[in-house]
Amino acid sequence: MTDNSLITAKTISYKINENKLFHNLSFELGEGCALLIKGKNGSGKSTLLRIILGITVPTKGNIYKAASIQICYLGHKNALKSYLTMRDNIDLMQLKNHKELNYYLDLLSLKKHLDVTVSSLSFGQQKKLALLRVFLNTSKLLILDEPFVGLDDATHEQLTNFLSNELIMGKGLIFTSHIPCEIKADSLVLIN
Amino acid sequence: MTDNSLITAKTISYKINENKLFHNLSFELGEGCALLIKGKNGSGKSTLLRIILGITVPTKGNIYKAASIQICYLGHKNALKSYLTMRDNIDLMQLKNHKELNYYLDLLSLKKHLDVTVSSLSFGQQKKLALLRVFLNTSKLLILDEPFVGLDDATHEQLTNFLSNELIMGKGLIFTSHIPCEIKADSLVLIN
Amino acid sequence: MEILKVEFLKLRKKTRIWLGPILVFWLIMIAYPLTVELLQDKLQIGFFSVLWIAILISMMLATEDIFTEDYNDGSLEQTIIQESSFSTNIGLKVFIYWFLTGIPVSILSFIFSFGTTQNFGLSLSIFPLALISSYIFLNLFVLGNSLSLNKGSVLGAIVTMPIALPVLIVLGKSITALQFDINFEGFILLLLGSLSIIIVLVPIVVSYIIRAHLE
Amino acid sequence: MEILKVEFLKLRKKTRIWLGPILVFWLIMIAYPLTVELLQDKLQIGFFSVLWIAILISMMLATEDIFTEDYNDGSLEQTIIQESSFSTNIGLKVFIYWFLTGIPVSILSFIFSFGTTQNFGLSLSIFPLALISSYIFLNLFVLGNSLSLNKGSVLGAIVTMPIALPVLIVLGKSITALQFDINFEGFILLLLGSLSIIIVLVPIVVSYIIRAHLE
Amino acid sequence: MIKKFIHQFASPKTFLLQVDKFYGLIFFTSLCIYIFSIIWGLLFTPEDFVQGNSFRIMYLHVPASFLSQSLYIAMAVSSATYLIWRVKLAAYFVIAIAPIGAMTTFIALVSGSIWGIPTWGTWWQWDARITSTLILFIMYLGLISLHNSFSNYEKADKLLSWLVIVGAVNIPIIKKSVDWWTTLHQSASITLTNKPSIDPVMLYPLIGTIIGFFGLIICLILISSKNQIFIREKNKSWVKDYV
Ligand code: HEM
Ligand SMILES: Nc1ncnc2c1ncn2[C@@H]1O[C@H](COP(=O)(O)OP(=O)(O)OP(=O)(O)O)[C@@H](O)[C@H]1O
Ligand SMILES: Nc1ncnc2c1ncn2[C@@H]1O[C@H](COP(=O)(O)OP(=O)(O)OP(=O)(O)O)[C@@H](O)[C@H]1O
Ligand SMILES: [Mg+2]
Ligand SMILES: [Mg+2]
Repeated sequence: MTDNSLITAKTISYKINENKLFHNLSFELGEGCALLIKGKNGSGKSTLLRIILGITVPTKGNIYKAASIQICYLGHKNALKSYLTMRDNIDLMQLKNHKELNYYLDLLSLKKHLDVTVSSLSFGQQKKLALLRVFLNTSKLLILDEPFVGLDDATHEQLTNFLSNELIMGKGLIFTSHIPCEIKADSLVLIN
Repeated sequence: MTDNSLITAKTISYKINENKLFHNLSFELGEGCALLIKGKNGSGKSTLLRIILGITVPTKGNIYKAASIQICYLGHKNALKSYLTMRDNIDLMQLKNHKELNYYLDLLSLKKHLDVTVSSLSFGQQKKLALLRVFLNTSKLLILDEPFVGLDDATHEQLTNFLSNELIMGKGLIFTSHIPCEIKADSLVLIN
Repeated sequence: MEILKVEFLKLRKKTRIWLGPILVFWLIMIAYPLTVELLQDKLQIGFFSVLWIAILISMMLATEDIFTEDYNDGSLEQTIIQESSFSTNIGLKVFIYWFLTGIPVSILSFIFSFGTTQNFGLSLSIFPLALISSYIFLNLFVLGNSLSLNKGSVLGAIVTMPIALPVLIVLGKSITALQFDINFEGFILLLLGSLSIIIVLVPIVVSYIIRAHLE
Repeated sequence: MEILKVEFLKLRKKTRIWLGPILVFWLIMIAYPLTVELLQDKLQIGFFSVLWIAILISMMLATEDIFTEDYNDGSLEQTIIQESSFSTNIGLKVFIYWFLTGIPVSILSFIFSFGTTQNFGLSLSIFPLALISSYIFLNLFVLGNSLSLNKGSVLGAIVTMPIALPVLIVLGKSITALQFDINFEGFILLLLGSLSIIIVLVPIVVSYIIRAHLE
Repeated sequence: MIKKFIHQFASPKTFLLQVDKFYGLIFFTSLCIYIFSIIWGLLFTPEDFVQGNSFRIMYLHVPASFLSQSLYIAMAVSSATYLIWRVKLAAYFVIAIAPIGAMTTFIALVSGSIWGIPTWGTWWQWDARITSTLILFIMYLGLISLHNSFSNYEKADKLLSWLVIVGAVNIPIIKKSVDWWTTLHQSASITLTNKPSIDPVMLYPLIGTIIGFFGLIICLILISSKNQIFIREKNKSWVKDYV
């Protein structure tokens, strides 16, 4: 465990009903580093992320996190309230008073739809709204589960640029993606 | 309208709350042809597909379908019951007795998970299960809304091959995708 | 009849949908004597009122999710794009729900009536009343739920209640008719008549409403 | 106290969560006089029984979705990964639900009691009883719901019923106590005592149950 | 043919321009009639020898009760027009009327209750007309909450219209059953149905208040419909010009 390590995993294994998902995984993530977790569908990428987050408990092994580290997480599910408007969801995510909110609403061209209920938004618009959580994050570590799903090319590029920038600023990033992207990252391949 | 046309759209327009989504679109799809609908997030691709299906009524214009044509549709939502196992869902989709079921379950490596409830499956596995509807379809026309989302590379390729093959067999295909794919298709770009 | 098979499969797996309302009905009927300090013979005074309310509530709970789930997961769209008659499907679906909740609840109504009144003839007459009224309530709540589809059961309840209250009044009336033995058949016929209209109209109206929702 | 703001915002927008149960309570209380053929003065015989059942049912409806929605859309995960105490959050959430449904329902209980019995003193005593019992019921149903979270099972109802019935019995007894003016305070204290234990334990137990669900 | 005709004359644009011509006229006449009759009624009619002065609440109660049902019928007609001929203006009317209908029904209930305290000695009675007014009030609430829960206006309009029509079918049923329930009610000692014929001295101002109230409510509906047009068609160029 080096000094600027954000997160360290030591020989973690995970089994479901005696089926091994992965075995004796170890890795370390330092500031400014990105880790891309790869693997086939069902190989356990999302499960690994949830273990890192501390939601799921590994069958064996341990996760060490830097003291009082804040994590920004976006999973397969958007954590949006589909019956509320975009504006209310932003309020719920407590991003209403964020000073860069306006900038990103413009960038993602969401501004026009602020008063549309989330369930009426297009798939990609919902994803973009969920990504506001990432764009406006104040955490040291980002954990993103397939953040590029459903985004059009322009938004894809914006997200890539943003994440690359965050890395330069010394944040940590762990993510999965089946879509190729240009973020410079180590990869960890799960084989099952 | 030519003889082997499966579907013909004549100057269709669609407005929501007085906002134009698209205006005076016309196209025709013949047997063995594919149409890729492109556009930014929220440009109205899914809406157009739903208009073609007859779920949404266009503000103006008409859709003509070949007489008694069967359509196989897969939207952003998987139409799966998350509290049932994969086996029960296959039963619900009425594919249990399909003679090629076993072949595709193997191909998509779903067989091992037949008795897992859908909510425990990985994102990609759920999508693959939903795609069984497409792989085992008996319709003349396929309408797919971003079918490649969340699939790993192997599955992506299998789906591309399958669809190309269906085209050779004379079926029609209308689909959307933000992920590049190798299916030979005309494209229709929605600008808003 | 594909729909019958499909719905039965879903309901077999999701027992809460039909077992839940039956349990709640049971809970209310048990709660009634527990919360009043009355001698056995006075117990029947409020009994039928509680019975009708219990049937109403259990049917409300039974229909709560009848379309919401299919709407949210995209299954409704799949149903709609298949050519087969959508309104017939809805009618059959309501029937299945009635079969799995209305009939057990009616049998329980008979049992509880007999337990409370010790009057076999009276209790036996409760059975058809419960059967018919539960079917009517189911249809009404289905209508309410289709309107409020993904907006939650409560909206459905507000929308339905004005239609349900008259049925409750008739039910209350028929108990008096039963007890004084005047024109009870008239009430049964009235309810049956309403039911036969409702059974035909509700699925049609609901199919239009759902189509409008999906648009 | 972030949670208070967030929950209030959600509830302000999704009025049906709290307005619905209140309306259903109201409708049950309206349905009662409509289904009985009683003179005004006999109306009170079954009245309190219906009142307690109505409170029970409305609290049940209020909690129905208390965690399911957050579980399904992924918000629960977001809550859990923030360090702040999860069980306190749950306790506060239950409190807010009680504030928005329990209190109005208690006020309505007072009004309906007064309308029916025309007895101001009696109706005034109903108010604290309704307040306490609604809070107890809320907690019980929250426990039940956390158990059956996404399981589509009746587990929640079955688990909650055995605990809810004794509360109903105590409520029934306290009405008698009130009417004969014997030891009414004793019952209030008993209920308050149970409530104070439940208020502490339920959030802790529920937080463990939910964590286990998410794993 | 009919369709074309209706569409031409029921376009929001025509409506908006016509309303402004008649609006002021309707408003001032009804306001005058109302104020005149209410002053007449309140100050210049003799005390009722049974009810004392409390009967004067009638000048609020009776017009409100009367309108609560008329407005529902108006909504039902508009709804049918919308569903059959797809006249957008009709849909605007429906949602413009709903809250006003709820308001008048509420006024009827509250003023009736207040009136009941001195006359019946109770503020509530499970009387036929009262019960059905209460049910009507619930229906209005249902309509409003249904419409509020959609952000897509076209969808909301369509569903609302369906509900209004289903409700309209239901209104006579409610009336029938409720009437029937109370007529069989052994204790129906007080009803609104068998009124002693009213003294002409009170009747004329009453008719005046009804007409005046009616006119004022129509003005409210016009304003509220205009408002709907602004909300719905705010992107149309002629609306921008108008504003
Ligand atoms: C559709 C509903 C209603 C209509 C059409 C209606 C109509 C009327 C009319 C025309 C009168 C005047 C009769 C007269 O001058 O003798 C009246 C009297 C009265 N109404 Fe209503 N009313 C309605 C609902 C209500 C409600 C909901 C309440 C109470 C909550 C109420 C309470 C009263 C009272 C206390 C009187 C005076 C009773 C009396 O003179 O004996 N009314 N109503
Ligand atoms: N209760 C269970 N019983 C059996 N297997 C289970 C159970 N719950 C989860 N699994 C399996 O665990 C794996 C979970 O994988 P996970 O969601 O982490 O995959 P993933 O790598 O994120 O895949 P994707 O790329 O599709 O998102 C799946 O293979 C799933 O079938
Ligand atoms: N009620 C509404 N009010 C306002 N706008 C709405 C409403 N319902 C839908 N829309 C808009 O209509 C568009 C719907 O687009 P659609 O879902 O067809 O997009 P899409 O091209 O499929 O996008 P994606 O690539 O993200 O899937 C969105 O821009 C959405 O904001
Ligand atoms: Mg995953
Ligand atoms: Mg789309």
